Amino acid sequence: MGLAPYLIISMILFILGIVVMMARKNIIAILLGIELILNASALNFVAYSRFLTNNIDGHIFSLFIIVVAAAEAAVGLAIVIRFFQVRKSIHIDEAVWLNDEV
Amino acid sequence: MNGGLIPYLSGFDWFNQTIKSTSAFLSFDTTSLLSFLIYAVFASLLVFLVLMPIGGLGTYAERKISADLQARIGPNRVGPYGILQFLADGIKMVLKEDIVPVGADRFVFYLAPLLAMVGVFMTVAVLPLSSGLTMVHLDIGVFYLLAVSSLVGIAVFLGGYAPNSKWSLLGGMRGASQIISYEIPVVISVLAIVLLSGGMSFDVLVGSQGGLPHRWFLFHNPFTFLAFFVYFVGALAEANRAPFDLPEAESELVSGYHTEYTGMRFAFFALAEYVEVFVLCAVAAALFLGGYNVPGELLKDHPLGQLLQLGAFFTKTLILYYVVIWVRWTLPRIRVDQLMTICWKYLTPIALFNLVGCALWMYCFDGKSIVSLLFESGVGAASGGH
Amino acid sequence: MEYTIFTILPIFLLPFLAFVLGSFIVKRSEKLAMAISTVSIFVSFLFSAKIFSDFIFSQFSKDYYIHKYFNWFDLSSQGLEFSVDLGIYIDNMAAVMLLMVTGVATLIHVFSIWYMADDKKYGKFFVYLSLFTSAMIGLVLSDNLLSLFIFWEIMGFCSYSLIGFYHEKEKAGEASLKAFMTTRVGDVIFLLGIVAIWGVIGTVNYVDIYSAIANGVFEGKMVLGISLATFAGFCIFAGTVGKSAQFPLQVWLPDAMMGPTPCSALIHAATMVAAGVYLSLRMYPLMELGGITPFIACVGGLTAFGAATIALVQTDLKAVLAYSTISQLGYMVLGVGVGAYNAAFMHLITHAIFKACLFLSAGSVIHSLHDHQTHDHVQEMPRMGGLKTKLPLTFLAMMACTLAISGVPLFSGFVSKDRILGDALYMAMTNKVYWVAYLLGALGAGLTAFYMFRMMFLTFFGAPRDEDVYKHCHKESLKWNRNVPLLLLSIFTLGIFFSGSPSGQGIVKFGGEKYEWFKVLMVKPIPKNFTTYSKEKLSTQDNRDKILWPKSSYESHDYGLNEEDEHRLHTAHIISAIASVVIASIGILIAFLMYIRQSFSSERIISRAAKFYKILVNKYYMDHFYIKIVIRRGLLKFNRLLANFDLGIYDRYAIDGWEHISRYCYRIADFFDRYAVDKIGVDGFGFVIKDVLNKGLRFLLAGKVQFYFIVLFLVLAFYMFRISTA
Amino acid sequence: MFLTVLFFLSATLTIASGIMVVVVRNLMHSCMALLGCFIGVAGLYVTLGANFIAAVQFMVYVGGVIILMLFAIMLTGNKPEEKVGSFLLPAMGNRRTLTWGLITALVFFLSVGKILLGMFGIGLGKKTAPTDPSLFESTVDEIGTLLLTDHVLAFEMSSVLLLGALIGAAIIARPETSKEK
Repeated sequence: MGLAPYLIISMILFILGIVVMMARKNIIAILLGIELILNASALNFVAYSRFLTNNIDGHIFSLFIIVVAAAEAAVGLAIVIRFFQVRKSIHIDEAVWLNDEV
Repeated sequence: MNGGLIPYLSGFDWFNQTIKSTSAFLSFDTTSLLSFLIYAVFASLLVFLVLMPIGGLGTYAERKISADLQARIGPNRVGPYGILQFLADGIKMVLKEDIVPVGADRFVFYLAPLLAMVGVFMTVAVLPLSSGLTMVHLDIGVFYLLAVSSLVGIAVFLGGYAPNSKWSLLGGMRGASQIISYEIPVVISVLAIVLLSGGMSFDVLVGSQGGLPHRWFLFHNPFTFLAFFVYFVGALAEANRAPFDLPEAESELVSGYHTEYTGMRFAFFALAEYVEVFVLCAVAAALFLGGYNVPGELLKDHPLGQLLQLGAFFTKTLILYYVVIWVRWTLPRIRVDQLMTICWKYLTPIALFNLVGCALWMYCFDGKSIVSLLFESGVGAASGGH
Repeated sequence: MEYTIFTILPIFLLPFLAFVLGSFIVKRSEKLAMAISTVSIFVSFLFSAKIFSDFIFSQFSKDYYIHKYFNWFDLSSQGLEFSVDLGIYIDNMAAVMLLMVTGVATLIHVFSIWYMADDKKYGKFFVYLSLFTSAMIGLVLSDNLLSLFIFWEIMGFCSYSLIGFYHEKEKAGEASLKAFMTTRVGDVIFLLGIVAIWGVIGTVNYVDIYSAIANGVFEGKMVLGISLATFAGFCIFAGTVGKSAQFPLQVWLPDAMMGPTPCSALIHAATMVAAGVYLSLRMYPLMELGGITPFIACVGGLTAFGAATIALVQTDLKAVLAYSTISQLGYMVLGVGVGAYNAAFMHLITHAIFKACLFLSAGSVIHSLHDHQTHDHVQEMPRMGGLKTKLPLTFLAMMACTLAISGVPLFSGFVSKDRILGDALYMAMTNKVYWVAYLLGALGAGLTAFYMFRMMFLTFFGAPRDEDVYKHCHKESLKWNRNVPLLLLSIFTLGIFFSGSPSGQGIVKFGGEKYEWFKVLMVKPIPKNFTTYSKEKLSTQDNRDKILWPKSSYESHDYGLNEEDEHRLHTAHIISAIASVVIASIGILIAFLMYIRQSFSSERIISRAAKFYKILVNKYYMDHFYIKIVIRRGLLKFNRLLANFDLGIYDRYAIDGWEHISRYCYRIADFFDRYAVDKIGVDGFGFVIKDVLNKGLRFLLAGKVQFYFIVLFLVLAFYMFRISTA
Repeated sequence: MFLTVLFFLSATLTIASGIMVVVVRNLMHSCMALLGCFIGVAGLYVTLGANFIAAVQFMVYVGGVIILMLFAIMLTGNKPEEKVGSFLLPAMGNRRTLTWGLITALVFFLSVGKILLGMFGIGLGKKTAPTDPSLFESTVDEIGTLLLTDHVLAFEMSSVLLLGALIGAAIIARPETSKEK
């Protein structure tokens, strides 16, 4: 397989992630979308590493992406749970405390 | 894997004929597709022929040994010593009605037992049964195994969620948290061994040990000796075995996450559990107890040697398997807070200590085992001490 | 011989680990802390015995050494060299020193088990001892001045905490503070010396300094208008003055006797104070180059003599020993000054052994005597007397040491001290300045004999002067932890262990040259030999054992002497030996006549020379000088001056003036604030925000995440589009 | 070859379950679809010769993130009027939000597609073999070496990040008990 299919798959994943992030009103669902986007970019790095460069630095980069994604998921979900304890909901539009018309 | 398979298959006429005809029909080169299919069929056959009996015999062994420990007789009607009991059980399972509870999430309900099965059976691919009989020689062997077996955690969780029953839900939540917690000490213990042998492939891990106990990693240094016990306790917890069988604690949760499962789906869960215990014992044997190594490397290049190796491997694994069952029928179940205390306050720090200790050992003694160090100093002393 | 880091480092690490462990354990179990500390120092002693035997018995070469290092940190960049290596440097001197430190420390640990048994905090005591011993070992093992300084300071801290061990006594607290502050004066100057060397030469490693001297790096280098070698040598010698209690910083050591007696034995007599002399010996080539050796010799001689005179009139048993320590340290420094390198080092070792023994014996005596009114131990000699029969074994040990310190032939003190005096006489023949040093030293030797025997006679002979104390003193029986250390140490006061010949004079071929090991192996470091030395990374094994090290024997040119000089040296040694024996005998005879035969009483002499006596009792008014003049008149006045400046000038004009200025500024600003900012700016802006922008911006800024997403992605897409078209 | 078949399987799995994530309106099922997507991406990594990354992907995402997500779903609910099934599953959006999402995606698709077309235009897409295939036979050693030599700073930073995330997550998610007393 060449580079092109991977790039196209990764683009599709990225766009699906964007749609999830836009369309859902649930914070957890939005986090799902973010995971999709991160996966797409990590896949891109590995694909470039195989086909364009002659080293595996791309692998390292996607490794770090995975690490950051794990940290992000942990903290993000912790925030979600805390948010739920406070607001009894995880609807994203509840998170507008800067607006005084709560 | 394919590197060996296609040249081997292309020696046969029927294979080439089939390729020609299907290629003509489908209008692209079907060599890889065919060999893939053949390999898939072969692997599935192996799984069904080897692993199903292992799981089944696991249930038989469990019942027989527990009977032995409680001074009963156990199954003794079907076949000699009741050895065909598991077949009868299997037939009963297949024939039973498949009940789905009313409020259940049907999709997830169907998915969970499959995930458990898949997660466990995928691990079998890298098990080093003997030097020849390893399905895939993967360079990340043990890491792959640990990664894939984490599917079981999801299966347990989903199995708890899907039937919409509170017993199941509690069992599933407990199971998932237990499995992800205990994964940490297990992985770190394994890492210590990886550090010593310098590779994650089972070929390297087993190959850097020897047939006799003094060349096993178990006796390599004090840290690996500790690591073995950390691994074993962690593995018991990961497989939800007693005394860590909180997710399916009969006296409080009916039957935990598979309360609502019947028939074949229940059988999947049960089979997955027994095979997982087998796999974890096998990993312990391969990592710490010298794996398939035969003392003196008897008949190394002879086909019979493979049989000897299989024998060595299965002996070690089955002894560990016996210990697991023995533990189950000996120790009482622990509480949830004790479970978490054991993991986070004892096993994880000990495992980290082991890892650092192994690293220091490698640095200080150049990777020599304690036995060889003692031997060397003995020889040194005998020859004049200089 | 194969040396890896694992055969050397345990010597240091074991006591250190004992300290770390002990400081955790001591709250649970004092006994365990004690056991750990004692066992660890004993094991460390075994390790150093191995190194000692390798160096002295098997190798027997004056050039053999081990030097291992690792790079601690490296900040050098663009031509600026700034990296520090830490390492281990062991030569013959360090090997002997290691054995002495660990050996004496082991015996003192054992003795402390008896001495501290009925003390409440004995576990803590052992923890401090461990830290102290490990620091001393670290100091001996160091290969550079910087790490030496670190251990030096750790020992300073230990000595502070051990002197103040009974900190509930006010006097102990004051003494510990005094010791700490006084030595700090020397240490600061020492640090200045290290910095000077580091800054100019770029290294603080002994070997590198030696080779720098050989390569002439020091030539023409100036610091503050004087040559670097002189400056650095003087500064480093100041460190010695502080730590080894030389004039004028000797005032702390007598007060340091407030601590428990075993710690006095270990720290303030045997080892720590010797560290200063050890440093001077290590840096000897530098001091020689700087030309400050006559000065050193004079300081040493003055200290030796002055401390001896003060010791004449002390009545406290430990105080006599304390002043004798200062005096003996003076001899060592004198030895350094006259270039008697190996004699000075030998005196360091012999003194360490007999002084440790003396202090332990003193501890044994003091611990046996009780005052029934105050429940304290008795330290005053006028209340002792006639203890010979009660404490026979202690008496035996103490007598041997007294003979040694007084310079009686056959004992170690004679061998080492008279080598120093002999070399001093030899130097005096060539350079008139040294006559001062020699005469002070020789007179001091006589005084030493006198006051030591005075102490013995007052303590052990005659009739008991305080019947009550005498009656309650238990008769001594042999105990492993009380008498064995004493007797073992007293055996090593015999001169035969340090010198092949009974007299210790000259080069006597007695039983082959090997018995003269001290003279042959401890040779002055000659800088040009060090230009070819190599050091190794810490992790590598010492593989130089394949090189055959030349066996050493005594060579005149090791001393820089030719035939004629050799002959003169020999003559000087014989003259000085005869002189010292005569002087010592006179001292002993006078003591005998005064205190045993009582031919003439001491009271009469005191009343005749009352003024002189008063000066001596008040220690030449040194303490008064420091407290009244330096601190009250000098430092406190200076402090007051600074305070006045602060209050009167800085506060009044700078701060208050600033306040006035700012107050005016504030008024202007207030006006501006009230009218320009508040009315127009704030209220106007508020109006705009509140009523104009609120509605519009609320939508943007309220935290609607998905709206942000949309904007974000659209902007991202726009830029990607731009990039792809560019 | 095997990898070709694997590529088609994983690509199908990835895209199909990616679409499922968007389409399905049950959060639990959406999460399951995400699981499939992760497994598919792991398969794609294998076809790229990145065995180690694939295993890490499996370990971290399947063994960690998905379970965390499931826990979070179970520990939270939503307003009763939006409940799905017997559990309180929260809002999955409406037609208006979906439209906005699709518009953004379309814009994004156009610009990325333009870049991709440009790339393929200069022949980059046609590269089918790695320049040095031996590099990708076993990547474990190289990744280990690179992590501890060239990228050691990033490695240490990521360990600090993980520690911070661990402690932060534990503290954030802990219910406030002291205030209620």
